[in-house]
Amino acid sequence: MKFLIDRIKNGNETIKDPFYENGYSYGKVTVDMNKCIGCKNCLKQCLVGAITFHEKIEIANKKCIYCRECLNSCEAGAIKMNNDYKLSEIETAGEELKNKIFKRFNRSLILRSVDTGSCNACMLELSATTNTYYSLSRYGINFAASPRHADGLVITGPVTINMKEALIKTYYAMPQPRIVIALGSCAYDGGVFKDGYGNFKSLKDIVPVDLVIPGCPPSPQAIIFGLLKLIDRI
Amino acid sequence: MLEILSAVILISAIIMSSLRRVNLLIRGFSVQSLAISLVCFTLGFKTGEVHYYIIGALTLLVKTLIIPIVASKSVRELKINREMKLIIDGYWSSILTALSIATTYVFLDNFNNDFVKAGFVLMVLGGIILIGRKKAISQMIGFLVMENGLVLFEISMIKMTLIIEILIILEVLMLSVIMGVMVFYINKAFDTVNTDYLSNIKE
Amino acid sequence: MKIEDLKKDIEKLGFPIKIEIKNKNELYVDIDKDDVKKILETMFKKYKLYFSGQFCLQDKDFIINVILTDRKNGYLIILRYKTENEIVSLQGIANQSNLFEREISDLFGLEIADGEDKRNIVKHEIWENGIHPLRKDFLYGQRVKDLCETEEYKFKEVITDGGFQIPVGPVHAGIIEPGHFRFSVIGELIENLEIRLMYKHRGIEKICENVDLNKLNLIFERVAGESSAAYGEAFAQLIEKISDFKVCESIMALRVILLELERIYNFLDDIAGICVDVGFSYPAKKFGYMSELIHQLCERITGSRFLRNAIIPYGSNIDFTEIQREDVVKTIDIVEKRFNEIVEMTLNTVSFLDRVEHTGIVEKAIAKELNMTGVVARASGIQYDVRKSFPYEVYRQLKKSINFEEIGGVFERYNVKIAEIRDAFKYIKTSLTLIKGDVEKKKQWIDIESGKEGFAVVETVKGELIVFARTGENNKMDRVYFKTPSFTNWNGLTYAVLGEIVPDFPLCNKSFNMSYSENDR
Amino acid sequence: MIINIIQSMILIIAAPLFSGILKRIKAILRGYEGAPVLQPYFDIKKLLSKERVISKSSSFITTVGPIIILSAAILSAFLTPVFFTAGNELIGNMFILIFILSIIKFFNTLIGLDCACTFGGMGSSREMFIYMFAEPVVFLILAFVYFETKSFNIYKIAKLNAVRTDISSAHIVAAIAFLIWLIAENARMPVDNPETHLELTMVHEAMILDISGRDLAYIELASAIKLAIFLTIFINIFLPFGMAVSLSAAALIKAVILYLIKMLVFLLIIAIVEISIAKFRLFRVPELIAASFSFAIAAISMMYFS
Repeated sequence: MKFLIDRIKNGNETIKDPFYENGYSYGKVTVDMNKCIGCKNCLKQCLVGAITFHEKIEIANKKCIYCRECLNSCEAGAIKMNNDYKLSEIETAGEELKNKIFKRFNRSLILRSVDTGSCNACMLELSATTNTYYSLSRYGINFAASPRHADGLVITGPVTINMKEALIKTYYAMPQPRIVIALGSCAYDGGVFKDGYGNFKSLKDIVPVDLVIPGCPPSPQAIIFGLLKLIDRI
Repeated sequence: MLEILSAVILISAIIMSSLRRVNLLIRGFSVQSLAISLVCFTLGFKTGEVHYYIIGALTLLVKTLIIPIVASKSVRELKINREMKLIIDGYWSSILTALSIATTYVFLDNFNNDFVKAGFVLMVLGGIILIGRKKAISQMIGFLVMENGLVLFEISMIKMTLIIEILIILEVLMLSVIMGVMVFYINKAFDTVNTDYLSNIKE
Repeated sequence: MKIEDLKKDIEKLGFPIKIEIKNKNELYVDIDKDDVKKILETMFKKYKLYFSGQFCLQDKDFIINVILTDRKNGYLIILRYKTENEIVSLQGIANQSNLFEREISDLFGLEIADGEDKRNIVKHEIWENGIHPLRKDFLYGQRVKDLCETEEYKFKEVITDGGFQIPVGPVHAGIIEPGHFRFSVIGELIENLEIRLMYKHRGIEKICENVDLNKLNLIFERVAGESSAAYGEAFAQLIEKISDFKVCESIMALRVILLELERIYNFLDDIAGICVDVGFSYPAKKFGYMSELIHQLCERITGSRFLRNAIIPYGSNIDFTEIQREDVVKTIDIVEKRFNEIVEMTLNTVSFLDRVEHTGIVEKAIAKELNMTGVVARASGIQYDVRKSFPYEVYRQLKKSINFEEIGGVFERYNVKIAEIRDAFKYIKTSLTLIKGDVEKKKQWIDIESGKEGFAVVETVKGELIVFARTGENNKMDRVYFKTPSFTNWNGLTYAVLGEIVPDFPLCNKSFNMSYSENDR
Repeated sequence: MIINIIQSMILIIAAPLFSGILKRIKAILRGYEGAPVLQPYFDIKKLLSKERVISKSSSFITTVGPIIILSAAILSAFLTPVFFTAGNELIGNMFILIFILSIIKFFNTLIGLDCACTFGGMGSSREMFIYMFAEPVVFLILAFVYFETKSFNIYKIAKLNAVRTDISSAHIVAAIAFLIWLIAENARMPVDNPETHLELTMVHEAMILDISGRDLAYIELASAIKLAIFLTIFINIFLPFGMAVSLSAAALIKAVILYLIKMLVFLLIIAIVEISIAKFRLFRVPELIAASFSFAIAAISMMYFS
């Protein structure tokens, strides 16, 4: 009975709005071209090659690992990072989108997580979304024990050669319509492990990707935002 | 009310007969004694006899509070959490319990009083607990369950004098105190024996 | 014994060609290939050394290094021998050496001379044959090609009457990393368990060889996400050791705070996992919530929920002022109070104790034989903690005793993890008093000449991490080797589940909670 | 007759709601905002619109099994009084009811074996292991009910017990025995953890790991109905006070309200039990059922020899 007393004493732990302004979170990296002096230090400093220079500095959010090294290296202070973690984008093209109709999963989405070679930070963040603070289940999103029960696959990490077969099998074990969610920059294009000999270049070569949630690792807030965007609840 | 209480007494006894954990056993015993003391109070309220109240109060004090507290303290001191191996394991003792309950009720078919039968059942189940365990402390609990059966037996069956009842209660209290002291003594004795010394002897 | 005396002592044995002391506590002993077994046996007998790992370097020839640790004095002794195409198998002398040998054999293409177990470990069936990616002639950026047709991996066959095999994985239910488990069971009883890992092999050691030292800490942190700070610390320690640099005490204390914060959230997750696996959901949810609070604290002080890019060589990459200090104290107090309440609740719940007590026992002798380290070893009675044996940062002042338990079951691991969390609270509070004034963010350029080598030893949440590095040209590493704690600890699980029933496997697994990522690398 | 059909329809329609409420209560007790109470309906609706994936090794059992399971569940719902009983003996023999309910179990285990995946087989064997021990308890409880009311018809039992004013101690002991059996039969804690994601520890969930789409929806719906029916039977046999025995509007409204309250109380009890204890070891489950067995024996002897 002690837990009932504990429950009454401590109350509800779930946060009402998971998309609160988190002032400490990492977020979108932007460049102020007026301030830029064109030293290209940031290009050298970037580990994953997310920064490109074609007349103008451009930063690819999906590739970025949000390490803040470019901010340090920029002498002119042109590179800024804000706290906007809402970076997820739906990848599927228009026609396919219509066929899949994510709205069907509006109130009920069962996911299956497959780790194909991440550093397991993404896994921890994914399981953190189900804790009492974020309580992902209140949106009808749950994780299933079997691919047969699942509507979507959450893939974390670059696809290693050893995991390729298992990934493909899991993908085809899901009933149609199926969704693929790439979690983290590693799942999108390899991230820091891009040049490793043991993994494939891109997840897109193996299975079609519907949603990319950038970050390294994406915070639970970002994950929830991405998932809710996918099922059209925002 | 009495029906519910006798159900609680029986249920606790049946559950206790298959428990492995000593502190759960103690808790079960405490619940059982509480139910018995409530039975005494109810009977006292119905009949208006004072000695029901006295037995009730004594049971409440000694069996619901003092003995469980002493017993759980010695359990904590001794770090006995559970019986690793029961002489009669949980599964079989449940079956044995069921059979003995059935037999008891068949034999006592003539008595038209629920508590006589319940009391007898408690005695039998106490016996099962007593013979089924190895740890001294759970054997003690088994013995106390038998005592509880006796109390139930007497309040509904024989009009014993108050003195005898008090003596019974005192006896039980003595028993538990002795057990407690003995248990602590063993514990202290073990503290002083060095295991390295033992292994030296072996070599 | 001083390291100089040890050096003289070993010289007297007569085998070695050359002995060198580097970085104060590392003894490099060059020997001949034929003497390896002999000298290893004498050294085990004479100096109470522990076999910790084995790795390969490539110059012109291949150089095999055997890492031995002296846990009492905190020395590392490295036996080195040159070879062209084969490894002298230490199977039978040094326990668990088959893992290291098989790894070297797969990645460098050397043959195991006379060992029993020669199966592939890293190279799965899908790999093209004849590819040895860690060799220098396998260029960076090249990838291992996958085959379409594959042959089967040979699992050990345990055939008895009425027995059958249950294959599980590599993709598991729930949010878990990939690995393959093969149970040989009779009814529900587990007769044998074989674990197959390396599904996540990405080739991090090769990547590390090709990244500039100034960015390398980012890769190190991503070897294992849950021990990011410990890996960052390993990198910082390595660079500072090689370039003989000592940071001030405030930064050292700050690093300890970050390392211990990481320990707290990991162990909270672990014990939450143990509760989930026995279906005891109330405490599980509460431990999960506390872990979330610590994650948020980490985010507030370092900007990353996993303390990434905070510990860097020569300094600190974060500001630590009065605001952060108060924040840490406040959050730690809240969590500590709540934590004690919930732990008390679990220890008083009989059905929970019934499940965890006397389950998944790894006996001390087996733990010793398997070279287990970290929490799982301490639960089995091995009194070894890197923070005590090889004290780094301010642990020399903090770590006075080692938490350990005797029996080595799930309950003991649960208890050791709780004790570690309580210690972590204590260390954080003490470390806070050691920080004098504010720590300012300061990043210094790393530039190290080639040919230097050194080891870093860190206690991660899983156990003893040994990192070897040798610098090369262009401010890059020539070779980085990780001896991760999970690599040797994984096999403890095999012994823990023997004689248990299949439904208890997840519980044993969770109480170990080894990292697949750092094992596979 | 019409009222019987209506009440059974209501039971079938409300069954997923009850499991939704149970989940929600558990979430609230653990201090977070869980899935909405209507979540099972959303899940079923979505599953109905999904494709089926059937593995190559499956036979016709996997195709027809889910439909049989669902129809057995619905059929048994029509044999149970919910909040009204007139005591007619046309339908509602307890044995028929129990056997129709065990058809659900039978086909579930067959489906588990049929997919030729190890987990399904393991789940089936564990389910039968528990079921084997639980079976004697049911018959003992039925025997007790017969001794108490001299009837095997649930409508009659409910009617007789609804007007009864006193309860004997045997009645309470038998109720406890039934409750333990109910928990074992519906794969709730501490016998099986319905929330687990670990295929190696599952009992009930392991059997349906290979089912997808429509079939899964049928099975989920069937198990929700099964839980609701079991609770309803429990309420009707052991706690039927306030049940409507005549067709007056006032009695019916009172009966419905009381039924809902009783249901919620039992859902709360189940939720508290599930949260406050850990799951038993698989081989300790027989001990729990043995305790239930001795409760049943005790109840019968108390009833018969008093």
